[in-house]
Amino acid sequence: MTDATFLEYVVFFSAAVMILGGAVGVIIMKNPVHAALGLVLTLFGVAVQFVAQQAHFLAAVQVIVYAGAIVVLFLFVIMLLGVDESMDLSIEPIPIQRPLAAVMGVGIVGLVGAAIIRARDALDINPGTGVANASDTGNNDANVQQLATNLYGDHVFAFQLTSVLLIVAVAGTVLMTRKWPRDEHGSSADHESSDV
Amino acid sequence: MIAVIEPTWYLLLAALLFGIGAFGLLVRRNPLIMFMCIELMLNAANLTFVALATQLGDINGQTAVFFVMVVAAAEVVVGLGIIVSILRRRPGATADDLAELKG
Amino acid sequence: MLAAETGSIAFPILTALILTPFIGSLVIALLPKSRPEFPKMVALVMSVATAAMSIWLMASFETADAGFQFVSMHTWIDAWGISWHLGVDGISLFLVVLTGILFPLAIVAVDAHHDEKAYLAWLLMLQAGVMGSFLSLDLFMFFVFFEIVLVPMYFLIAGWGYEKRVYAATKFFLYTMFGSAFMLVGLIATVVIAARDIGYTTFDLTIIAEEAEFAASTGRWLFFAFAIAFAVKVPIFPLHTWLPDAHTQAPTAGSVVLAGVMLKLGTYGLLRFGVYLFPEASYWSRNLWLTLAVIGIIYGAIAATMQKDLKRLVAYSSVAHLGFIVLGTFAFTSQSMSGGVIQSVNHGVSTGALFLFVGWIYERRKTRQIAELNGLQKVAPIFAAGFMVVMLSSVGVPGLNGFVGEFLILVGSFTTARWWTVVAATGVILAALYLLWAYQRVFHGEPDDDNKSFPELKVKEGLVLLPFLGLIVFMGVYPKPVLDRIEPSIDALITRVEDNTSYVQPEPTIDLVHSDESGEEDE
Amino acid sequence: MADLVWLIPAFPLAGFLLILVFGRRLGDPKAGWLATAMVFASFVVSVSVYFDLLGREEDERETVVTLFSWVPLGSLQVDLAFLADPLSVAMCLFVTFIAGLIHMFAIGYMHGDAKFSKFFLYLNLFVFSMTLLVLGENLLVTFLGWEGVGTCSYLLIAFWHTRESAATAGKKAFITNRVGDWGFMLAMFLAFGAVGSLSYSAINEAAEVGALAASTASAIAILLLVGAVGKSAQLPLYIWLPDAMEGPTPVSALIHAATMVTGGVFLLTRVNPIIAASYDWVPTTIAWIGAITALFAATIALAQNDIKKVLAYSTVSQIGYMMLAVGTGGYVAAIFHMVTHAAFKALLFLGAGSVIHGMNDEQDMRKMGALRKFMPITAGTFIVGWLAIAGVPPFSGFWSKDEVLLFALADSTLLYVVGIVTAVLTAFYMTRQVIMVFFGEARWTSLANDDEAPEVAEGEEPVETHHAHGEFKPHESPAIMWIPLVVLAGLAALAGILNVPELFGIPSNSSYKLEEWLHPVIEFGEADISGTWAYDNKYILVGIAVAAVAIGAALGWLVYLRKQIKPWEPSLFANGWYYDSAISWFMGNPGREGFQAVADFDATIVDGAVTGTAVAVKTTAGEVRKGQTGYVRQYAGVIGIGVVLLLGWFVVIRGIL
Repeated sequence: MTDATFLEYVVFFSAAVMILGGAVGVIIMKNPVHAALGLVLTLFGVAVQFVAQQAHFLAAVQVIVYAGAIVVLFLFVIMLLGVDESMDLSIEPIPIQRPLAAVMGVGIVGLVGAAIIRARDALDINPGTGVANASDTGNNDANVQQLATNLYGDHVFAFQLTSVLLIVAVAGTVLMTRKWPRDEHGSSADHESSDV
Repeated sequence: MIAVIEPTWYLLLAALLFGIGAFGLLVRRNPLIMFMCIELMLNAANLTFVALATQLGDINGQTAVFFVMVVAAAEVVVGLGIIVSILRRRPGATADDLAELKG
Repeated sequence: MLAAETGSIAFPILTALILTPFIGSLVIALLPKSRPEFPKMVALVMSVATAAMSIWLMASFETADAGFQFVSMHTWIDAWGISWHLGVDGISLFLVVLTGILFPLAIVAVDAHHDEKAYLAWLLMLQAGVMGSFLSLDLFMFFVFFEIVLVPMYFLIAGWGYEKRVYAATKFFLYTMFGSAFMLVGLIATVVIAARDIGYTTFDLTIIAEEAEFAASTGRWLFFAFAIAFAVKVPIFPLHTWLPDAHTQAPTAGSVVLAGVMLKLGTYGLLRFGVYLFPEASYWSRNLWLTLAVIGIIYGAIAATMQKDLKRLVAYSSVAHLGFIVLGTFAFTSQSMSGGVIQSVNHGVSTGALFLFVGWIYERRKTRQIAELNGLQKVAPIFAAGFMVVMLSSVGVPGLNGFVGEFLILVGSFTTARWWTVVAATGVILAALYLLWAYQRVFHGEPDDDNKSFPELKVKEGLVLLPFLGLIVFMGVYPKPVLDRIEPSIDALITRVEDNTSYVQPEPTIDLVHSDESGEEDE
Repeated sequence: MADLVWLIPAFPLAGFLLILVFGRRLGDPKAGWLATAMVFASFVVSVSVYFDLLGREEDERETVVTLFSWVPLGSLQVDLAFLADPLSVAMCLFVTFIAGLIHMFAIGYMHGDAKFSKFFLYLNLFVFSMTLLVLGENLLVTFLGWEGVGTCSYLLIAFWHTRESAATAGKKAFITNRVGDWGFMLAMFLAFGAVGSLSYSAINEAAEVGALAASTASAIAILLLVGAVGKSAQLPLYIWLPDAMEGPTPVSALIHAATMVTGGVFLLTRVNPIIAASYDWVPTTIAWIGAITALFAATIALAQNDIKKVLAYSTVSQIGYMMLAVGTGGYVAAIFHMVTHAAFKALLFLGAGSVIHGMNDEQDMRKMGALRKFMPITAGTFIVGWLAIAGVPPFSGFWSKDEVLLFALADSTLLYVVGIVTAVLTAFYMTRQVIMVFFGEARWTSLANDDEAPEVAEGEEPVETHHAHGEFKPHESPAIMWIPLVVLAGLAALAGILNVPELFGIPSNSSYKLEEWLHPVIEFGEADISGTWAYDNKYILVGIAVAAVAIGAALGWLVYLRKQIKPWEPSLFANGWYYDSAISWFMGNPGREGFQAVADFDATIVDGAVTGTAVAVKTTAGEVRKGQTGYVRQYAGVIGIGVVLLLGWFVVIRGIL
């Protein structure tokens, strides 16, 4: 294993700053639109980290699906519902919620971090050669090809299922968000629920 | 053979990202932002997948990330759909207002 | 104990006995709602077919054979040693026949007041479950059937019962489940522990009984795990309080079946899975059971006396009658145990008929309160006469069926459990007290305005009643065919107890009997 | 012919079944004639069986007819079998004959009743049960009949069930009998445990050869005595019998006189070897129960005003004599008195029935009087019955009562004194009854408007008393009713010849016929009194007995006809020593409260434990429920804390990874 170059450290840390900065932005921005932009920042950072690890395909998907589609979806919903006004973050209706959250956040990071650091030696093994990458093979499509082989070979059934999942999700959402005639269904639903 | 930053760094980064996401999930009341926090946590997981896939030389790690993304996409679609339905009926609702299951 | 294969019989009669009502239930459930006349037809056809098969079963039963007959054995889950293992012996035979006969009568006797389709489907499901419980020779299968029974009964009580039906149904279900939980634990423990002796895992009752050796302490724990479930089902004092509620609130057919056969699951279970599987433990704990049984007899009778609700009164009388059966079971003599089995059948017939009458009274008067009924004998003499015969059977008047069982139980118990029997015999007095008093209040006297127009017994009701009355008289006058079939199996069971304990069944101390009077006696 | 003994119960059973099916179609009076014919057919069979046995050697007068195996199970083998021997045939003869006459009487008495055929249905079932009782070859068949007659008496006493008092009386009879049956059943269990059989031959043989321990025999005898006390209405279980007067009169006659109440005496006679094998105190107990009951019931009879109640207590008293005889070893005397009593008491009851019938259902003797002019046949026959029961020679009661007293004296002077006092009382109260009903002035007119005559009799006044008021004339009963009376009067007068002693120059070849006949059955248990002072001085005893009757009758005459002595009818006697009301009070108050306490205990404690558990679960759940705030974020927080704790467990404590 060759030592990482300076450039790689630069890439890593700048991406890390993007990621964490975006994440912090998500949780502290009062305006949901700003939070969504923070999310974009994080997602791009993650994509950078993927590229740095030669996972080109995932990086592309990350940008297209996540940063592109999903965040746009978020923004659409925000705009659609008009919930883009700021919220007062200084009030917390559940009294112990914030200390609880702090304990949890610190606890998870601390404990997982401690575990990672303690396990550092165990992880510090020779990188496997199982993952093909462009620089080693000279084949720019190596990652995509390998992923494709794996996806359509070992996991083809799961892959098929994901398509079903997506269709069901889309169809379900369409049904769910459709505006039903309010009178009968609303009242009958209420009636039933009170019955039960 | 390329030069690689130690996976430990990635893992620590992912842990931090996850922690921030989890913290955000607990403190924010806007359901949309809670959703975003979940995305953050998913990304943290993805990051560890990719890092360890590279480290262990197993392409299955990346495949898993692919599936996570698909599921995340589906989840966002459904989740946002639910949020839309709820907010349409009760504009301005926060997660704390949705306490019908109170015992 | 596995009987010689009755190879000549190819038709799997026992399986058919379970499947016929089960299929009937499914068919009814799937029938379209637009044809309301079909469900009753299907239910009748299926239950009458079951009844016919059960009678055929009795007719072709080998009288002198103590072992299981008509055995049907198919491996189901090989890895756990679970099999579809059915068999019938003298202990279960008449309970099976009773189950077969009682259901069509209950179906004919009373109509559901709403949603007949679901009602009949549940009833047939119940029959399948009860049949399965009586026929299973596999612990797992038995447990499954034993629990299946609860579901239709729950829905029957909750769906077609009276004022407090939901309370009663829930109480019934939870109480019985409470007992069953112990049995499930005991059952699994039995199988696991038995597997050490046998060498492989099996739920087969006969194999476990024959090949497994339980240490005394282990066996006792396991026995009690089973016994609690059965004690709830019987019910034995003080685990009986679900019964009055369930009986009172259940629809008439439900009460008939509940009293007629479901309570017998408890007494049958005590014999088959208590005494047969754990002879040492059951003999060791006999004093406890005898005491509880005697308390049940007296206590149930006294509580029955003071009931204001006619149906509740009959329900408490069941507690007393079932006490006799438990007394007989744990007295471990040929007479008492056989008496217990025959009393199970007799109680099913007479109490079943009593519940029919109470149901008919309710249909006519919309009340079960004794205080609101009077003088019915004047306006409905045939109705009253039918009730009288059934009541006398329940009181235990000789010549009717109730006496044979009670007498055998008491005469058998007297040799091994003298003082218990002396006290239990007073239950006979109390039985007369509460039933006659109730009869007087309901049927005697001058009818008031509400009761003046009480309708006489209908033809349909009379036809339903005839088999009951026939059985009541026949079993009282000529119980020999029944006793002959029960006795070998009971004797085998007693031999098993004797083999596993220090117990020896006492014989009469003097033998002065002339040969012509007791040809079958051999000492 | 003895093999056809099963026909004796078969005829009434056939009658029962026929009336059951065709009763309504036959109607009034054909159903009655059918029933009567069946009972007389039984009597004919009994007679032929009797002659069959008579023609045999004394040792061979026993035939067992087994119909089928009834309850066969292991060592317990009980057959439905009949035993035709001198005792059972003797019983059958008088039971079927007197029952036949009572049936006949009932045709007239029940004429016009809406449930005419049902009455004969019950009557035939009763006779069937009674014949089973006496013919049973083993205890269980006897018990079948025993309970059968109990059930029938319940049905018959409560025949007019719309009357509250009748329904209660029926129930009371059944339950009191059941108390006795409890003893009977335990006796059977004990006998089976000891002998391994329930058949009389086995049990009696065991007792005779001494194989039965005295303690076991005593226990069996005492338990059978409990049964007999219940059935034969002795202290302390006699209470059902006076109330049983609520039934129609033929029922009273059937139950009291001829049949059911004698069942206990019959049973003890049947098992006389067991009594003989018991400790000495067992027969003594039996004798004293009989003697005390006889005296006790006689005192009560002194002060009754209901015509049937007097006879009811008189019956209790007379059965007491029979028990006294059984206890003193005079089994023949007991059976002898049973037979004569059956005749004269049936006569008296039917006579009373005839009076009641003629008086339009009036039963109060204070509203009668001078009836001999209006119903001469009834009066004549009733007077014969009076003479018989009082013990006036040569009427039948004289012979049998003397026989009983003879055995009593042979056993104990005290018993004899009690017996004689009872005899005086018997003569007195019977005289009182005859005078009140048939002599003196006619009070039914004078009392016509006096509705509220003080009710001292313990039972309730019959509902239909209003018929007795106003304008009416008592009338003689129809022939169908008085013919049985005349026949019974003949019997009551002459039945003494069955067992006359060798006194007054009666030739020895015609004396003690009954004893001769019964000898094979009772030879083991019968006391041998020859050589006692009593045996040697029979003339003196006869004198004392006749004097007793004379004193009693004279007193009655003085008090009630001549009115020279003020009547002495203390309320203690009129109310039956308050024994019945004490028991009723006990059952109604502490007994009922105790039962209610048990029922409440069940509802509150036993069921309360169950519902209590449910309530406890519900309460706990209600508390735990509050933890479910409904806030998603809080749930997530709790999950997060859980994750941290798990991580802490793995990383810090377990130290893995």
